Amino acid sequence: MNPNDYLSAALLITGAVFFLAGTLGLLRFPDVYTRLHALTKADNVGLGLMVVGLAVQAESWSVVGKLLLIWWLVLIAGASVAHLIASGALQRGIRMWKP
Amino acid sequence: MTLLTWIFDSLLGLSLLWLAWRALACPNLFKAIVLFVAFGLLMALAWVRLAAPDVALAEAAIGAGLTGALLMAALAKLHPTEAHNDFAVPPEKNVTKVWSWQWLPAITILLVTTGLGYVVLSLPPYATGLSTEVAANLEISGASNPVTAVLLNFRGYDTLLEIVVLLLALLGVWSLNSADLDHKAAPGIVLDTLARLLTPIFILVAAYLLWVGAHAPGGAFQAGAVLGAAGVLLLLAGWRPRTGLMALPLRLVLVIGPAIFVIVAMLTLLIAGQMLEYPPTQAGALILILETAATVSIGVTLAALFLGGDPRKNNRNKNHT
Amino acid sequence: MDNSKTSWPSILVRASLFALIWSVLSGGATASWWIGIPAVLLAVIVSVALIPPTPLVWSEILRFAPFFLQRSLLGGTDVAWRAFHPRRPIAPDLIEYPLQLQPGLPQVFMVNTVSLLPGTLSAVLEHNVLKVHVLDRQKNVVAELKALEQIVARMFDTSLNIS
Amino acid sequence: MSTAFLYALVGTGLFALGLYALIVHAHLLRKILALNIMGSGVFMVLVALAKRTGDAPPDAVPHAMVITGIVVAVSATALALTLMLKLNAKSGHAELPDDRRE
Repeated sequence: MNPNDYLSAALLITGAVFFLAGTLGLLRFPDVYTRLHALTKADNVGLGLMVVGLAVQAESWSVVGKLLLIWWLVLIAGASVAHLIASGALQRGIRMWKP
Repeated sequence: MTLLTWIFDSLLGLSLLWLAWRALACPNLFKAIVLFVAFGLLMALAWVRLAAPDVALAEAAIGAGLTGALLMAALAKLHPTEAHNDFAVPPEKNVTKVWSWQWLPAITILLVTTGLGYVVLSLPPYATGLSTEVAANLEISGASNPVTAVLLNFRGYDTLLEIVVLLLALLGVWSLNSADLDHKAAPGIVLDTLARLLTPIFILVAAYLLWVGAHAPGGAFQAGAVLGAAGVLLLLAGWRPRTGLMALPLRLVLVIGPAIFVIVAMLTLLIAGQMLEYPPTQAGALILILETAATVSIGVTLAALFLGGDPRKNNRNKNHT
Repeated sequence: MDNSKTSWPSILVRASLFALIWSVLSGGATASWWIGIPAVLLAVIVSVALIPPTPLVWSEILRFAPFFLQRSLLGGTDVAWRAFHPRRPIAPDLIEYPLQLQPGLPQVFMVNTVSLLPGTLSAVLEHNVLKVHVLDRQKNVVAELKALEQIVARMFDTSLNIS
Repeated sequence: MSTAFLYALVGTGLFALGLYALIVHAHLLRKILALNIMGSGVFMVLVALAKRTGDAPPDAVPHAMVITGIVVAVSATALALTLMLKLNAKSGHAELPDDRRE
């Protein structure tokens, strides 16, 4: 393994930890709003790290471009859908959890 | 097969069976559809494990995405009040019919499945099927992706008939229902902007899938599904095409795929004496033309299926009521 | 149509952006442009029809990128820490933030970005008021929202109406 | 057991689950879901059996047929859903009658 491989392995594993955190938040957080926090933010960072980790290994610039395009699409879709679910839930009167 | 991949495959297989069971047994129909979409996405993963990336693309876009959207739209029309007031649609009545002889289908199916499993396992462990024939003729087919070569050349008539099936399904839907072109749910500016922003990107991705299908996973069906998804997204955001576009232009776009296919079939029948047998030198170009027309028709047909009714009947029905 | 002259640069920017996306997708193969050029043209026409050309300040967008990356990394780490923490330290609240941005694209951009910043999730956008769900009510998110709003206004070359 | 046969068995299992649900459930939406899962099972058996080529690339013919099948399945689903909605609009329910003798 050359240094690049170590770097990309570290980034991929860190990314996976963020995905785990997002899933853990989805299971542990008390209501739909807090769960959305966990999913959008943790998954965004997790995917970002994985994209960088794979880009380190990429053989051509077009692969890097494709990876960035995927990240951007997930980012904008994730943020928009989180907003849609949150506003839908509020309009339907789903209560917020308070400590 | 190493131990690790064996564990992964077994887990994936069990998850598929479990998700299918939950989608079919859970009392809430909304949850059932969500589980079905998750099932479709895991199916796409299974296709990748089976070295069928073309199928994986089609499954993720059509099997999970579009079918899920169709099911959700139908559920919302079935329970209009509940679906708008709560994410949770009330449990359907009589989820499992309490039949006095419910054990009968269970035992029969168990027996049939055991038989099927036995038959599957008794098949020879090594079989090339038609892959050697496909590989031998790949060079003259006009595409270096074997799946595209089969779809558009070796078994082109299958694809022709399939596009016609898609069109027939739409005609069936149109003859049963009229589309509600005025109803705009006004889901907000965020969804609206998302749809407007993504549509040009979807067009580029569809064109890419169309182009890449000649030598890598992709092709007319995947590209058409992406176009259809763009249409579904726009329709969800409340966008409706102008009525002027709904008459002749829509019809022309819907039939351009089957029409060009039929024209090419006739020409090859007249010139080569064999339907859809292309001259090897022009095969690549012919496949590209056929695929482009098919992509447009498939995409618009899928979006029109989501709209779920004949757009021209709209005004007539409104005058009656 | 009084701004038809000013919209041409913006259309050209879109065309080159789509052409860039095409060459990224196709890996820059020359033959791919047989499909690529019509696809890019179609994408530009559709995009202009769906979103009227708006002036963007690219230098501000370049300045926004590191801000966004840093804040979203922080946001992910923050929520991951809360998810892994045994006591699950969250104290959610819903605050109302009156937007001073122009309605339309700038507001939508703001709404989407807020959901990726640390501890905030945009819940409802109504009558220029953004309801923000915050994960920790002790944190002062209004200052951050104000800062973001000013960056977004500069990116879209609009002013904040001080109302 | 090789990957091909593992997935082929999963396919037969999916077919069986779908068939059982198709018989047992009365709600038409559930029946449409069941038909889709039965179809997925058949597709999986086809593609799994095409993988019996060892290390060589799998047989492309079943792949092409399954892609065709997926598109036909979505057309049939759309038509079936429209029929269900029409039945619901005419009769007020989306289930098949429980027992004719009642």
